[in-house]
Amino acid sequence: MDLKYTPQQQEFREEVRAWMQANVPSVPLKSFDTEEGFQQHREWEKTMNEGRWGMVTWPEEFGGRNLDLIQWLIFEEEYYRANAPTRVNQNGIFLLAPTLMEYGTEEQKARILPKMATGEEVWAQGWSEPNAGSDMAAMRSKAELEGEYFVINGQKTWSTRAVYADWLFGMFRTDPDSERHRGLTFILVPLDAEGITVRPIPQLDGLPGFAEIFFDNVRVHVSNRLGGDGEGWQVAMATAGFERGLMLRSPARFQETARRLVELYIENQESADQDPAIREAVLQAYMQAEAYALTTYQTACRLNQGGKIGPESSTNKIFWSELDQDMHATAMSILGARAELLPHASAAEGVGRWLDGFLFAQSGPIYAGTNEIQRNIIAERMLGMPRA
Amino acid sequence: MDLKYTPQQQEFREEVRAWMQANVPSVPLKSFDTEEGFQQHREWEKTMNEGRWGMVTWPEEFGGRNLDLIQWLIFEEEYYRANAPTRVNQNGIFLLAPTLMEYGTEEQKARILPKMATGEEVWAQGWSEPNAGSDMAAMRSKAELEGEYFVINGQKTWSTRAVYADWLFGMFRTDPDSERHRGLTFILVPLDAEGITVRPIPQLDGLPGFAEIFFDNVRVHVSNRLGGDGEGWQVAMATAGFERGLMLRSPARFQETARRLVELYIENQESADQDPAIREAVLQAYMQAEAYALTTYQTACRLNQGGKIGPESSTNKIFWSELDQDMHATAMSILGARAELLPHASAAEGVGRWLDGFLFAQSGPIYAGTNEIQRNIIAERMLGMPRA
Amino acid sequence: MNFTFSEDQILFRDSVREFLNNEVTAESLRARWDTPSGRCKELWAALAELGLTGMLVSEANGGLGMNEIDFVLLAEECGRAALPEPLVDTVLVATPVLQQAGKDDVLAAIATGQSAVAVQATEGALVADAEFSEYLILQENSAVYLVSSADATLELQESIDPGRRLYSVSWDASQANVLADGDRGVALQAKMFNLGALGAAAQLLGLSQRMIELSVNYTSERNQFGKPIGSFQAVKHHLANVAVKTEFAKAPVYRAAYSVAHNLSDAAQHVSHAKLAATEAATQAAKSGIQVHGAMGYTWEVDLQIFMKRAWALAGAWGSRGEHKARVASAVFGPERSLGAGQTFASAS
Amino acid sequence: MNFTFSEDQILFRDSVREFLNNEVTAESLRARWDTPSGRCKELWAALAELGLTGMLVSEANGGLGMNEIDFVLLAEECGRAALPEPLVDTVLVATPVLQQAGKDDVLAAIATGQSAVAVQATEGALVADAEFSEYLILQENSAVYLVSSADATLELQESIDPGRRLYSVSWDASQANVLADGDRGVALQAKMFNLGALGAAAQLLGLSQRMIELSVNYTSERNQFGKPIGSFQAVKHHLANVAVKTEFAKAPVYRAAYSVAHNLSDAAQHVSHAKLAATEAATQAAKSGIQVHGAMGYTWEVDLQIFMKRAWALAGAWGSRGEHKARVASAVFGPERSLGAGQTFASAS
Repeated sequence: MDLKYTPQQQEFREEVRAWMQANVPSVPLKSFDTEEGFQQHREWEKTMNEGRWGMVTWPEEFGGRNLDLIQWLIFEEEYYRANAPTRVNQNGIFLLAPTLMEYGTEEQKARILPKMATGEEVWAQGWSEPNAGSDMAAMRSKAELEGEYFVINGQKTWSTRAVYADWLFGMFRTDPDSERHRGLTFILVPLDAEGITVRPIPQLDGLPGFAEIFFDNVRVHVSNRLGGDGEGWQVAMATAGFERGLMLRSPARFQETARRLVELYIENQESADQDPAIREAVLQAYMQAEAYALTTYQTACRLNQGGKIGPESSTNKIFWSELDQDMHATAMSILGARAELLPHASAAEGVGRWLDGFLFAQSGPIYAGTNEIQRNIIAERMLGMPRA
Repeated sequence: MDLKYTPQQQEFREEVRAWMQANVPSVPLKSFDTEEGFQQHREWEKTMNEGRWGMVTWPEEFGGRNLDLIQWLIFEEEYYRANAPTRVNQNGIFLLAPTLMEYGTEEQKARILPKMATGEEVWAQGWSEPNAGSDMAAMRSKAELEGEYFVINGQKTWSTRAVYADWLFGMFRTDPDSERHRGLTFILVPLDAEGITVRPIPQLDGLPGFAEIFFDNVRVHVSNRLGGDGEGWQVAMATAGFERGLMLRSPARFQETARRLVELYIENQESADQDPAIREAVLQAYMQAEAYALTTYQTACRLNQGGKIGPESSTNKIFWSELDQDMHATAMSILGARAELLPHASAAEGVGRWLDGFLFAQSGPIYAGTNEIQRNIIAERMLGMPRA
Repeated sequence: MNFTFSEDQILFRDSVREFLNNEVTAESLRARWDTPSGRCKELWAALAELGLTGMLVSEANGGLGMNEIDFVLLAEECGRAALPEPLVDTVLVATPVLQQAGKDDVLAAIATGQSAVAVQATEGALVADAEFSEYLILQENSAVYLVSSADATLELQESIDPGRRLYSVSWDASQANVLADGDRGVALQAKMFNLGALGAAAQLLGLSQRMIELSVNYTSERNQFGKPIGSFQAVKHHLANVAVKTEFAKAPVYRAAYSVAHNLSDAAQHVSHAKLAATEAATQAAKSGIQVHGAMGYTWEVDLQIFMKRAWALAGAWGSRGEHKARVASAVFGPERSLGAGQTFASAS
Repeated sequence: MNFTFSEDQILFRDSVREFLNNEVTAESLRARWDTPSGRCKELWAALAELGLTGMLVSEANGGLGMNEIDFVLLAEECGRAALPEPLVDTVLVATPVLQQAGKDDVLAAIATGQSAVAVQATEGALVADAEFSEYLILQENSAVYLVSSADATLELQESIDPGRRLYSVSWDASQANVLADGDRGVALQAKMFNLGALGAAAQLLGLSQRMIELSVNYTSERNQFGKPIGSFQAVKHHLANVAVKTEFAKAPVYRAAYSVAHNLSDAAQHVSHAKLAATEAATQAAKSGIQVHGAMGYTWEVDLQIFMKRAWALAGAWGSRGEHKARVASAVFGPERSLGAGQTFASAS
């Protein structure tokens, strides 16, 4: 055990920091759930790619830096310290790309990855269907092979970013007689294809953060199949593992929230200390964000040495999502009567973006597999308890 | 709504207070899970009965005072304020007696109630069996009618107080072909009957607070059947309702614990305030004990006006048992390194009986129907959610 | 000792619930979110017609001459309906203040439904519904003022709850009508604060119950893994826990109404307990509600959001959790504390 | 940056786990509860034989010359086994203190298994295993002393955990051997406290895992309503929650071992975080463990009690939650705070 960064790692940190200082927009971008904000974020992806900072863990041949996980963590730390924009293409970069590298053909990689890297193509996710949410294996949208084309009919929902995105990846039932997790195929679909209707779903803040997508005889060339016919579940599970696990939720994000929470508490300490639960919650937030970072470093080191990520990705999901919810609820408590104000209200001085964060945090325990599902996974796969 | 006590209620309170001051033993009794303590507590029941304070809600003909529920609450408040002994015969007085008054014959009432009142006969409960705990309807102990006698075979467990008690009430399967909650009969069994073996079960503190009871061709006269043949479940459910509900868990008990917790906190405030969770927990304890008292008064007033107690008895059970657990855990936190000391250790100054209470509080969420079962009841019967 | 509501009080509550069920539907609330005022004068007139606006106005001034206990169940219904109009502030806070100051004309106007009155919780605080209301009750230093809303400059401050209309208020105290000042002003401010917090608590209690109902309905209908998600134990226990918190917030809220109505010495502590318990129940109902609704709970489409947002807003209105805990703490830890069994109703008797 | 244990460290841990599994069974623990000393000299000798007692003793003094990081996994195993013998205090606390003071003879006696050393957490505190141990490390004012247990008067103080043997100690500092005093004494006291709290944290981590295992086993075997109770979602989620807390207590404990071994400037904060997280995991494991065991969990018969009681005892030993929170708070809220992304390993680099 050696918890010192190497000189190379230190240098790398300096390099990231310098680039971020020079390039992170000084005025925060608009929400990427607005059309204008989406374009701003697409631009930011382009800028990142120009510095070769967009997909640092990707192999160099695809425009990445082939960084190991520790370097990735350092990169993320500097990214969040610099208050850089949220990644609009995270579905692509963090979920589809690793899957593609594992299951994709050379042609697919060459065709898809570079445009993903530049932000030219932003990706949406197509997992859920109206009657297949937590129970993903219940999905019924189908893709029938006609010659060289899949003909897709059905409906997806809760597709994050889909209102403005260019492509969607998802699973479709290619064997019409199949049930549950058999007979599904992983297919990439251009969102401008004929027969696609995207209906925005406004979220709690009123912005269309996700969408329903209707497929009416949408024709997609077979070259957009990822993995084999009927192997969609296996391919998707790899993706779900990435999502729940290490890749998407950088500890840096939560450490920065914890830091801001400490500062908010100290700024408002006199009123905040009237409620002893607040001081307790701030202390816990700090320690938990730290525990999440430590645990992630531990996992990253283990993975660097060839280990595999297992059901502990479910413990991660529960931990960060509840931590995020708790931290924002605590901020709301500290803000008291000011907590309800929208950030642009003139009386909202000192309120910052906590309300936005509070709303967003409510989605954490729900998406990417509800925390109830994660607890089942922990109990059954990690602890070995009997299935229902 | 009128939240003033009437002059009569005030006078009654004075009367109870005076009697308690004159009669509550100045030296605490030994635990009634020891033989000596059990006898001391039996004596106390006798003393209570001499003052006609033992069963204040019973009709006067059985030695009670026919008090209404508000008077009962006042009585309990004074009882706990006086730090009077825990009732060793609570199974009898609070559970069996109301059932008996509803379902018993005149002969049974005359035979059983007076001896229960004097503490001459202390009652144990015989619900659970080794494979029928939360799932009470799975019980298999049987009673076959032979002439005028039931012949009982089988086993009961978790029978509180049974090591030193005189009688047991419980359910037995009188229809050998029956399943689940049909074919059960409520029978009263003298614990000195031939064929009964009582095996003490030591609890967390090492004392035999409950017992397993083995029945080997135990003959019990049919006059000990309470309610009709095969009606045991219905009779027992009435009892379980009393147990979970209002009758057994007086708010006074929790209010006194909350008061002692406040005093413990104030005595140790300097060290306790190092942990903001403690001040928060003490405040919550006070408010929750108060909420429990208020809610109980509200229910009592409603019942006095002819209302019925419904599934809210399950909310009571959860609320008081978790409150009790939380209060004692908070006391342990305040005591820090002293918390683990047994009360008789010479270094245990200022520690009081918190450790005993902490251990006892662990049983609250388990007995009388686990809190998981209570939550199912609330969800299904109070909220109307679908059954599994 | 009688800790129950009368049959008349229950019947009135039931009829108001039915009225609000019919008149304040989720669709009507959403429609109002998009209007400039966000309020409905016709609905206000209908509430007056029912006698609601004048409930606490004396009969001499055209009201029903009832008290805070009579109104608390109705405040709960206003919460359950997420009623946008300022009925609770006008009836429960402004009316007793104006009654004490002898403002018969304004009281009469409240009773007829001609005027609503908005109230400032503490000096400098934002005022809900200042624009809809003809009068404002405002504070400066130790004084309480009655101000015509036409004489004040209002700036809308947007809330996460589109059903709330909050305003910062600029006004000139030297031109305003003093209702009380000095010691009497301070006492009146304290009373207003207690009444306002009680109103918020009662609404939070109603909100909590509404969110439980919506969650029960949704989870009973939504199927996953071949059965309603409401049949899963984890979902049941989420909602059972909220039900427990809600059940044990009721009696504290009703007791606080009694203590305020009777000016008991510990009314402040009782109100704070009520506000804390109801806030805890409602914020938990929101958190568990969104969780059991799954992704649907995160959308604008589902009605749950209407009630969650109101609950989040009221959690901080009329005193933060810290302010209320400090009030309880000073009673519970103070040198004059009188705790334990038998003390619950001591100040009433 | 390498936040993993080496293969050797893992193998050593596994072999110690197997040894303790075989030698420190629940039956042997119960048997020892009933003996006057509660301890087993033969077991101590066997632990010495394995090199455990001398793990942190320098090779020159007959030990293995390892450090706190090497030992932390073994302290975890001591917790998992609820080992009664004072291995953690002797190895993790006493050895570094004696090493610093150059007490070669005592160190050699530790390595051979001839002597155990009991340690006082703070001045006046009760001392665990004072009677079993040949030496005591005690405190008075700013000084740290080495005392032969024969020269002290011991009074047994019974704990809820029959596997603990706590003593109040009367002794004469003027007759005792000073290990350090003045500023060096204060520094040594601080180091001892950190080492002791680290040892308690590691044991709590092991206890938590053991309680989870016992609870999983019990609920997988116990049937109700026609199926194992472990298949009910409420039971699963109880234990899943404990598993989450336990998973996220591990890295803080290991990091604390590193910080102590390297005398990092924020070692105190790291140790306190570790103790708090491990205490939270273990007390939750006890609470949920007893709950899912149902009435069985409340009995003397079931092994769960052995580990619950140790957890409850260690929760308050080597610093209460309040003391540890105060240490974290002074770092997190203090004027020199340096928080946020990228700061986690700043003091190490």
